[in-house]
Amino acid sequence: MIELENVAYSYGGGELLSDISVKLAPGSFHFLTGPSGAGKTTLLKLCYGALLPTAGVVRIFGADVRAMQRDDVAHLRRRMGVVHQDCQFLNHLPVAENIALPLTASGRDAKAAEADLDDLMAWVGLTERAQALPPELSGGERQRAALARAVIMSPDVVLADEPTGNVDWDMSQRLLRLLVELNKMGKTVLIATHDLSLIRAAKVHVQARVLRIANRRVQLAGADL
Amino acid sequence: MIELENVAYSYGGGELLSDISVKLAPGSFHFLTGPSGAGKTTLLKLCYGALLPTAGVVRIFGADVRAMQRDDVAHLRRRMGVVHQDCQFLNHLPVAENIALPLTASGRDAKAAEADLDDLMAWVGLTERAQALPPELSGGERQRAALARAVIMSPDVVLADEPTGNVDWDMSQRLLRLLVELNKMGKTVLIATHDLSLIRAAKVHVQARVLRIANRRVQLAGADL
Amino acid sequence: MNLGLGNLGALAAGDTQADRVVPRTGFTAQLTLFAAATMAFLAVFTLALSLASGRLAARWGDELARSSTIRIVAPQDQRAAQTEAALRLLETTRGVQSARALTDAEQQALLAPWLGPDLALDALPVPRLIEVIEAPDGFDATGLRLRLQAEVPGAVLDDHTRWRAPLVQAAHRLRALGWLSTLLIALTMGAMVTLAAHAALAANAQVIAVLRLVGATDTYIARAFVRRFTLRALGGAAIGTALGMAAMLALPRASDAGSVLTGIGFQGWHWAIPLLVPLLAAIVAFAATGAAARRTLRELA
Amino acid sequence: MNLGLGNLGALAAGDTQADRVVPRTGFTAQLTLFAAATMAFLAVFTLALSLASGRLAARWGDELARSSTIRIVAPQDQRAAQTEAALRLLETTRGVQSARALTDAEQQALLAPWLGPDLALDALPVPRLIEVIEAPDGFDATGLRLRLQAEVPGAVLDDHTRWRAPLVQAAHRLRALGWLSTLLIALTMGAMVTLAAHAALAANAQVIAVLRLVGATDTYIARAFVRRFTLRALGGAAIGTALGMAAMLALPRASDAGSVLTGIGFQGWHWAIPLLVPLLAAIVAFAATGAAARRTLRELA
Ligand SMILES: Nc1ncnc2c1ncn2[C@@H]1O[C@H](COP(=O)(O)OP(=O)(O)OP(=O)(O)O)[C@@H](O)[C@H]1O
Ligand SMILES: Nc1ncnc2c1ncn2[C@@H]1O[C@H](COP(=O)(O)OP(=O)(O)OP(=O)(O)O)[C@@H](O)[C@H]1O
Ligand SMILES: [Mg+2]
Ligand SMILES: [Mg+2]
Repeated sequence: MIELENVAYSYGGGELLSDISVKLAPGSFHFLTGPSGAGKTTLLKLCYGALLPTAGVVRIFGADVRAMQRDDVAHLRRRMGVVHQDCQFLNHLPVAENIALPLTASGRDAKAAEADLDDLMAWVGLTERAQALPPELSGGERQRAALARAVIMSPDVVLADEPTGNVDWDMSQRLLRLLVELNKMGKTVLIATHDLSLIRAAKVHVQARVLRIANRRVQLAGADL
Repeated sequence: MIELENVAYSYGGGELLSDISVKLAPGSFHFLTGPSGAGKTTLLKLCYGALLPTAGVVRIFGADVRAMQRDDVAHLRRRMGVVHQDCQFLNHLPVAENIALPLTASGRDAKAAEADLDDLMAWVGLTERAQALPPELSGGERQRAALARAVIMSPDVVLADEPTGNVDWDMSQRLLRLLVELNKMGKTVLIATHDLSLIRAAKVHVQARVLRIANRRVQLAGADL
Repeated sequence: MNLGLGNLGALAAGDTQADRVVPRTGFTAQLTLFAAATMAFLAVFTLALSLASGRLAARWGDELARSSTIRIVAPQDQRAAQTEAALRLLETTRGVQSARALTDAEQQALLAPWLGPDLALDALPVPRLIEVIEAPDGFDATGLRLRLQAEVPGAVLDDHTRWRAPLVQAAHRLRALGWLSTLLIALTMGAMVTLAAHAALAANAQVIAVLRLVGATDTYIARAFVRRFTLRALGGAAIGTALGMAAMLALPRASDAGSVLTGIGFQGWHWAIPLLVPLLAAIVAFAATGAAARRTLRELA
Repeated sequence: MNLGLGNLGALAAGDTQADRVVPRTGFTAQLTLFAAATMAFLAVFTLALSLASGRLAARWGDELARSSTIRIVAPQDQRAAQTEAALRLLETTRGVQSARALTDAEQQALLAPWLGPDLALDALPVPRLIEVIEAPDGFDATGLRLRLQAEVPGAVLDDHTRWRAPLVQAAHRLRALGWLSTLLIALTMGAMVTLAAHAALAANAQVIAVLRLVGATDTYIARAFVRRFTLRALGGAAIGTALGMAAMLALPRASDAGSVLTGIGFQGWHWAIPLLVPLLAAIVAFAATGAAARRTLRELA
């Protein structure tokens, strides 16, 4: 699905990430962890083509990101669900339309998927807030909406950056279950989080691998969690 | 310091908060918890005069918020440090200037406080990022900057909304210590969070009271934590 | 909020700190500059048009509109007597300021284009011409004509007013149109600056929220925006005025014949008038942005 | 990105979904509408000015500039002979299309304003007038004058061209100025719409980021903005054109005397020309916003 080969990245100063090789196989479930500022968000952005590596090769669905046109990237994004750390919405459209946005943007009929949309909104507990505008949501509600938007197209890959940073424990378990379900349907999942208890809880449901960024490298974290 | 008397609040639909009476005494340390969407952020906004209660009375430093002019609110804010859940900065100014903003906005000489600023930046681990613009920060770095900005004026009251949602455990302990130090200097502190382990950890250092929002009311949470 | 006109001076003095807290807002800034420059450029032209047509109206009005001619067409022997009679009659006519018979030399000069300069007028039955200067209120041409008909059979009143009045009126109308346009341009500039300021303020809702959060007063926030926009309008209008005046100088100079059309331009101290344009633009921008800021800050409260 | 002019039609057809994803951006929208309306209003006036001065130049050019007069001032007995001689000379002059002596009746009509209608021209030493019509290239006035001096001593060439040419030239210059202004106004509108579009796009960086995140192509995003701005410019220009034409109709009608100044207006099918203004505005806005969108999207990549 997504392959990083000897990838390095720098925002202009020193290298933030060096010589990183990661392969997200189809149907795999990964956590990405590491201290604040280590580069979790940066690595995720490399994985969905929002940043181009300063060295090495990133392949998404087999295609080298550096060879892509902007419209190619747009088409790839339709097969990926991304949850940003700072959730971004169209503030002038109600939550329900924001969640359905991937459908409209790719020219599909949002009406046809209405049943799915309703189910999903119910699962993340936003049914009552469906017609609210994003600025009228609470922090946790926004995060749930972002996750719902990421999975509405049932994409091949879900990349989620701190999807549970602002929700309480019960809700974080619900959101995790949603991602586990998708994984069981064969989708690839990568979750960046600093919350080790979330990772521990997930291990009960799913065979997850934990990647840890430290000192500009990615290591496979062991049983020390 | 801050008193809520039989306060109710509604955003237009049904009542979100009803008949709430809370008193934040000078030098007290409070946590505010409750499920996502319960009204933690709303209650905080009532405490610093960003929202006016639909019923009841809110008094800040003894003054009824409903009788205040907008410039009175501005002057009160200078005695309060607030951390928003979605940290807001001036994106065109470097982090250091953003943290010093309460000084400049109240007409004080930011130069005089430079030593304090440097200490504070070091404590929250932002010394190296001092000249970066806010959009160039990681999620956790932004949260730390927001907390630093809230305490730079060493305000009488600190109100922090999920100040540790995006940072790892070690960093959250550092941030907590900062607030505990302020409390020991006699400042009033209120932290809204869904993270119960943070509350448990705090109890080691400080006599904290835990308020819990459930069913539109605020209860004092007991030993069940 | 204390944003009276008296603060315009304090504004110019500046506050670098307050300046920094408002982002440059690139394109809105350029739009304001550009709109101010365009409007100032136009204002310079309409001002010039107004002043020029004012001059034209004054000239025509003074020199031409108030003079008429009476032609005494009579046999050679009766000409002198009839001329005398007409002049006496004119002396008692209300609205006639003065009247005099043209000399032979003057008449010769008038007729030269048609008859050549070598005519001996004495020998010809050429009519005698009387120049009549009206009093400011003018006289009753019909009444005069009737009286002349009765008392001086050979007199024909040739009333220039009939010819000139519409021209003078047109020049007056043109001047009024010019002033109206100048006013419209000022209003347009005000509207554009207001809209641009509103757009900038709306786009900076987050900046305003942050500043409020850290305890900045509305006066502080408003002043930062107002200062930015006033200076921009001043700068843009100065550029536009300079360009407008340069274009005015570059226009082909008024030849005598074409002065009606190409005489648009400033003369003498009138060149100082367009220099007021940037100042007025700054005042308009100051007032407009102040209102916009107050409104936006109230709405975002 | 596929945003050629051919898409202008597809654009009008619309896509309600794509429309919704771009926020209304209140003040920038109003600014665009307002700028387009103002510019269209001005365009209508300068168009009218250009057309009117074109008409004026044509009229003066055709009727007056190409005619001259020759005056034969000679003793009564030589007049006929000299007139004959002058006419023969003119027949062989390059650049003279035709020449003829005026009849007594015509001369009487010309002189009537000065001498009264009762003159017996035969009895007077009044010069004979010859009307000369120039060929399009005109003739060499100095050369003709020299030849006349040599062969027809009593002939005086009165060259109207000297009088009329500057007027015609001025009218031509005015027309050129009018067209230049129309062009400048179009450019100004383009610049304003571009800046407004840039401002809107910059203010909507987050909207663009969100749309990209969910897999919208740049064409889709650009089209939403371009459509919005093109329709706004079209609407604004239509309003401005309507107001401009209404104002034109409300202007005092051209009296004959003042037609130089107040004859600004449309005549006949020329009324259709200002209707092109909104269309042109839409095309300008379409091109300007397209360029702005492409640039912003590239920068935000
Ligand atoms: N656009 C940028 N320009 C310059 N530096 C950047 C930019 N974005 C991020 N950085 C820096 O790169 C480092 C890694 O950022 P990143 O967002 O990847 O961290 P993270 O692991 O996601 O941290 P967190 O857990 O706090 O979200 C940080 O120090 C950050 O300041
Ligand atoms: N401006 C608003 N208009 C309408 N409803 C709002 C507005 N702001 C918040 N709400 C609603 O009020 C409820 C409480 O919001 P609040 O932000 O106080 O919750 P919270 O306890 O902070 O939740 P979280 O832990 O998710 O941040 C939510 O359901 C939210 O959707
Ligand atoms: Mg991050
Ligand atoms: Mg909240």
